[in-house]
Amino acid sequence: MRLQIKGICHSYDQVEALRDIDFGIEPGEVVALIGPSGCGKSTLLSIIGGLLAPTRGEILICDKATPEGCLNPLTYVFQDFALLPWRTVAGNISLVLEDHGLSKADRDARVAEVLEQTNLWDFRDAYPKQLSGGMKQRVGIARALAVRPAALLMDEPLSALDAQTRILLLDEFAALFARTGMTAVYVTHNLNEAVRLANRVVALRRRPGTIKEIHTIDIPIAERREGMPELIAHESALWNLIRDEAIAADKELENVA
Amino acid sequence: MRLQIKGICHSYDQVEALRDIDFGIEPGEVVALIGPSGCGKSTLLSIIGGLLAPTRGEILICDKATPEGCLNPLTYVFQDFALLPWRTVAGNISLVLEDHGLSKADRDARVAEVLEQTNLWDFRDAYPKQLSGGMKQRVGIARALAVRPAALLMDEPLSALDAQTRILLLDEFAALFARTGMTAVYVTHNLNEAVRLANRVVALRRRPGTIKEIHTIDIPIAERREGMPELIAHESALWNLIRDEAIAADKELENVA
Amino acid sequence: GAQANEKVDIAALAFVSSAPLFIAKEKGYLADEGLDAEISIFQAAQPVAVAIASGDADFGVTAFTGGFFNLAAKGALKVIGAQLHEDPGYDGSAILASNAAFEAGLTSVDKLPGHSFALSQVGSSFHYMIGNVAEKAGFDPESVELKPLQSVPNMIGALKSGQVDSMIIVPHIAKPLANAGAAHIIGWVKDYVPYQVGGLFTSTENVEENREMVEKFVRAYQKGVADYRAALLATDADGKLVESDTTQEILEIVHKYVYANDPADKAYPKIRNGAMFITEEARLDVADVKAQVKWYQDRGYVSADADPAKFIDTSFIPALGQ
Amino acid sequence: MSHDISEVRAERQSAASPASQVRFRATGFNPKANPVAAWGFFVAVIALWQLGSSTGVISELAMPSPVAVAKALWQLIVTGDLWLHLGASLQRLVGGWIMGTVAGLFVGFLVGMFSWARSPGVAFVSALFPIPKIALLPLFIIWFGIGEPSKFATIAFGVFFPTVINTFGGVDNVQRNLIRMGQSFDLPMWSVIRKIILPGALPTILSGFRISSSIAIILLIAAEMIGAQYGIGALILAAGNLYQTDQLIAGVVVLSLLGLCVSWLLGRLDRWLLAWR
Amino acid sequence: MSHDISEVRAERQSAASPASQVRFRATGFNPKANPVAAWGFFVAVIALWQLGSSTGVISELAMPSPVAVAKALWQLIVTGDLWLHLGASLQRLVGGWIMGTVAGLFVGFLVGMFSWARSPGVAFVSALFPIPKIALLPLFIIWFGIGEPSKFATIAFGVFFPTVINTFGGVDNVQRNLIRMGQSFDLPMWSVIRKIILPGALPTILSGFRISSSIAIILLIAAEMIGAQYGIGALILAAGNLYQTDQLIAGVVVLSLLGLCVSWLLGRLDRWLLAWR
Ligand SMILES: Nc1ncnc2c1ncn2[C@@H]1O[C@H](COP(=O)(O)OP(=O)(O)OP(=O)(O)O)[C@@H](O)[C@H]1O
Ligand SMILES: Nc1ncnc2c1ncn2[C@@H]1O[C@H](COP(=O)(O)OP(=O)(O)OP(=O)(O)O)[C@@H](O)[C@H]1O
Ligand SMILES: [Mg+2]
Ligand SMILES: [Mg+2]
Repeated sequence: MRLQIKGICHSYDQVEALRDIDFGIEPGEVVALIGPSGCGKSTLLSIIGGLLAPTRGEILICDKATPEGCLNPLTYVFQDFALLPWRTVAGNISLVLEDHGLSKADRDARVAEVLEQTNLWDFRDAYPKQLSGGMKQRVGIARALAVRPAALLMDEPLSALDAQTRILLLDEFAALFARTGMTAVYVTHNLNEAVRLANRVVALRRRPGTIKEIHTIDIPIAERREGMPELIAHESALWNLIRDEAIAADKELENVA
Repeated sequence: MRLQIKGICHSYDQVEALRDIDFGIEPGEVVALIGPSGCGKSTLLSIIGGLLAPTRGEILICDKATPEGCLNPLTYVFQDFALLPWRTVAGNISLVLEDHGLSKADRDARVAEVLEQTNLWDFRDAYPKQLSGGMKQRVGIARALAVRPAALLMDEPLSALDAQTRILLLDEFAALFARTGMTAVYVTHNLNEAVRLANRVVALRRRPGTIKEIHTIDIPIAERREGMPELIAHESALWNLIRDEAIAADKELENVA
Repeated sequence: GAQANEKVDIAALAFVSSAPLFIAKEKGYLADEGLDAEISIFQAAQPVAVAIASGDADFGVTAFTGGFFNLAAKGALKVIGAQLHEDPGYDGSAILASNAAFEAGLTSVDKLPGHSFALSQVGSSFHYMIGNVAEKAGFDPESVELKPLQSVPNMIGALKSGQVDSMIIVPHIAKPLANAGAAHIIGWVKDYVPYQVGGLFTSTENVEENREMVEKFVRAYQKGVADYRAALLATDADGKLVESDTTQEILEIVHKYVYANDPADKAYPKIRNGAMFITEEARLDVADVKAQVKWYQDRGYVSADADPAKFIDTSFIPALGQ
Repeated sequence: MSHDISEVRAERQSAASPASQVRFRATGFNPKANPVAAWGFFVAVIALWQLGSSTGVISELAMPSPVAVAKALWQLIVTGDLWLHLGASLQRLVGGWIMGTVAGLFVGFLVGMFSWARSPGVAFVSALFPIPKIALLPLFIIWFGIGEPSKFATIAFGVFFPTVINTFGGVDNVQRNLIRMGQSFDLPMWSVIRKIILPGALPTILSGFRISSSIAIILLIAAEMIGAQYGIGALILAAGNLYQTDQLIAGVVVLSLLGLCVSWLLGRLDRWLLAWR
Repeated sequence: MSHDISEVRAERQSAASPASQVRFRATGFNPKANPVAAWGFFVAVIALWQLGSSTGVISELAMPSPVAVAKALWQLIVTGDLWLHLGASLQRLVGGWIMGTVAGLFVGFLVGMFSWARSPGVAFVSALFPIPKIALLPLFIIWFGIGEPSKFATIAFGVFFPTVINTFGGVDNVQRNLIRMGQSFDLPMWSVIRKIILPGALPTILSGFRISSSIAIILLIAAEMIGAQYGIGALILAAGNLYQTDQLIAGVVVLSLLGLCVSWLLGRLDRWLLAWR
């Protein structure tokens, strides 16, 4: 699936959040969205996913090829996991398969498949409250994979986790993207994550959010390693790109009451 | 102030959280506590700060020298900032000065001093809800500094912040420790923070928490830089130290209901 | 009087049944006795008794109810005289049937079994009256379905709209209802006498510690009763009510307290209709009061240890028939 | 298995428009407040009601017409009776509410802060809260007489229990980390109470005031059942007894408006005391 | 300035013990539940009350002794009257509660989910909620007669409004991100309602049941004011009227126990339906 973001503008009541965002996402590409707090990353991702209607502009699906059995081409992975606390792990996954006319057996097979992929089989009957943060996010990933998406839209999927779990899951994400060649848009604050996972990094400017630069990282994802000097160089480059705006964003009163 | 942690054991109702923790903290030293989730880092810090009574063992203050005007030798900095939402920035700071017999003028002078130090003077009349996360934590630091502590006890002070703000504040902490020669115990999940700030890193083992290793980093804090190869080496060493237990902790059901 | 202008508080309802009190006050009988009387008008009967039991007032008159006897049994009250009494010679409370029930055959008192009956509360005087009527008319009181409706207006509303079949009510309500065709009178309580409707009472403390004051009060009250009887109960040779020379004067006095919001031409007939019989000298029908207490006790509405002899004091006014 | 999946997919693709724009799917489930609709609804209900009354669909006995109610209300205003009733009721409301609230706050803070008061207090409140106050009226008459004290007591009792519950709920809700913060700086206990617990519990306590003031208004009727000559509750009771339904509804409208006023006042208080939120 | 600070410091140091151990300072502010204390408190109160009655400090007029209340209760049990009263009341409670709850849930969900229902619904509820149900009894008699319907109606009206409030509060409380999650996977609207909103609102709705069931019990008295021969409310009213304070308190105790039973039942329901929490 090839996505084209065309002239997206978005304003909340008084705040102009995004202005004239234009770029394309190639099939199999991982695009990271970075930028200071409040620059409109989440807004843009919601628009791409059809969860927010943009004030102007459109998201076009140019190449409609989707994987076989795809139930939901653009699939969101939420930062706060968004698991139903009253359903088990398996129940949370099968939820998104239930209204698509699949037979019970088909659903169960898909659930089993993604549980195996994410190493969650032993926890299929656990409730969300019984899981650690990292496991909850793995359930979120499993649920997303169960619909065989054409593209994953991930809004800071690791930021609710502690540092150690984050490192562990980051490795799993890198492996997943390398293995499946999944198309993905990945919003993050963490430049380290961006340089580990993305083929291209879109850096946004603050309010109204506009594209400051699109930074390409041409090392195959599978070959990237923690602490690789090239990656550290990319990370510093990105940091320099957004540093001043990040400092300004931090200084800013969030609510001038 | 020199602290001696002597044979600390602690059990919650059924969980044995800490067993036989012994180590000393030298004046002017920054000690980082790391370890997998649930290994008892917060428990140990609360015991050091006198906020939790240990089941066994004691915390001794061996060298009682405290800075001039010290109102609270062991001062806590909370992960979630613990600011009173109904007081302004200045009010939050003066809160901890109010019951020590200081005159209004003295209090105001101290508040002004720490507001200057933390670059918060312009926000002295703002309420916490009007501040960004990084600024809130700076207020927490300012409040702690206002009592002229002998040692700062910090429980993951940066983990509630986003990645970019964290990098910014980490720099400020490093500068603060380098400048004041403050004694500090710093709990973190983030090995990067540990190697940037600590003179020694105490790595704990999981349940019951015991000391796995005490790792010394002999580069002066003022000279450390993001991405320094030596620091990256220290970070990998620490990661190898706790990796397996971190994976196990993440896998574990937190509540076997 | 020995002590001039002793203060007494009187609790009364704005009903014709309290008329002797109003007369005693307005005609100066109380003042003549050296009593400086203040009348407080209450909205309901129950609090009158409570006010005397708790010492908030000195004298009161209300109807006898189960609640009254229970309160009296606790020792704080003494009944010292009579209020209304049902007498065969005078119209008292009437037994009404709703139009619907009347048309369906409830035309006389002995047909009440199987019908519903409105009353204000369990243990109220209405409850006693239907029980008494049932006994004397020879049917089982249990065969009448009781509907407690809290207030007289609710009872009237329910009867008018046919939601209940029957009730017993004072004459000044019963007669207009029947005249307006809203209900049918199928009998009179006076046909099932004796029935001592209510009494004059004071606190035990007054009886024991201020006998003299009670005596003065009783004398004034009796004068009021005498005026009431002369003005409102005068009959001709056939036993028909007639006006006497004091009737207008007494109506004027009573109108100050009862139906005070109505013009005189509307209020006077209502007062006359409501003027039930009071015994001479306000003598209490002690035998009937004892019978009432027993009736309530038999049904568990009044505690078994309530002893009428202990709360009736006939030393001020002799009992009826003595 | 893959057969029916591809069928599903084929359907979905054919359903998509050829322009192939990403479809907006986060519709609904976000009801918006709309004051105009609220007012419109009231106007519509009253208009319908009047229409029903005028055409005789709603009999005068069953429900007086809005015009009749308005007339009754107007009559109360011009004769000045309304102020008499309202004055008497307000005095009882304010007096009873203050008594109940002061006692409730005191007990609530004890229960919220001290182990010795906790379980007995909670048990006591949960046993006595559900007792209908009307049931106790006969006893109230004996305990407090038939004058104003029994009216104050009825309202105060009604207000006391929810205030206790809210106050200790509020104390419980004070973030423990704030209390720990105070203690970590060695603040004396009295300072922790005054500077942290009290302001921290304030939002819950204030929202409890909304409940307790509604209860006080509801109990006005019960309070004025006994020996009240004036008062909105007495007015409603008398009107009900006389089946003057227009006056009755007029009285009810006054209570409703009173409730709105109180809630508006509490809103101001909220905004003033909780400006920091 | 530095002068008095060092004074303060000197004081603090001299105050510290020479052993110089870190002092535990996080004391108090963590009241613990203690069922024994609760029971003990009840026993103590009842014992004191009995003592007061026996010694005459509490006059029999003011308050019957616990023994008298127990006797009255026992009497009600052995004569079988209690079951008659309880049966009649339970029927009214259950019937009225179910009617009010069903209607309240329906309206509550509409108000919680749809903009067109939002403001009118909220305004309607907040205008009518504070109306005391006793005030409307005279009208209820006309609307519903003096039989069972008016009793059901009284309770149902009392239950309806808080149920609406809780239900839409519950719907509002469903985490928006869960709804968005459902929509992001293209779940049909009906599935979102059934699988996300309904279970998500359930905890609030169940806790609302606690309030509405208490209100239903409180309103039992009002409901049984009109034309009830049997029923706990009627029993209490009659006892009040007869100044049989022992029976009155016995009836109140029955209501209290009824409240406890209902709250226990709701606790079971909670644990069963909300096991996932
Ligand atoms: N629902 C809303 N109503 C009004 N303004 C909003 C809303 N959501 C976001 N905004 C504003 O729009 C701007 C962009 O918000 P957005 O959440 O997209 O930023 P972001 O880049 O995701 O920030 P962060 O890094 O903090 O997640 C911000 O200034 C924010 O305050
Ligand atoms: N109040 C408590 N009651 C019972 N058990 C507790 C309590 N607090 C902590 N524990 C348990 O004690 C152990 C140590 O907890 P602690 O919070 O000190 O760990 P930690 O190292 O700070 O973990 P984290 O990295 O997640 O913050 C854990 O197993 C935890 O479940
Ligand atoms: Mg965002
Ligand atoms: Mg911790």
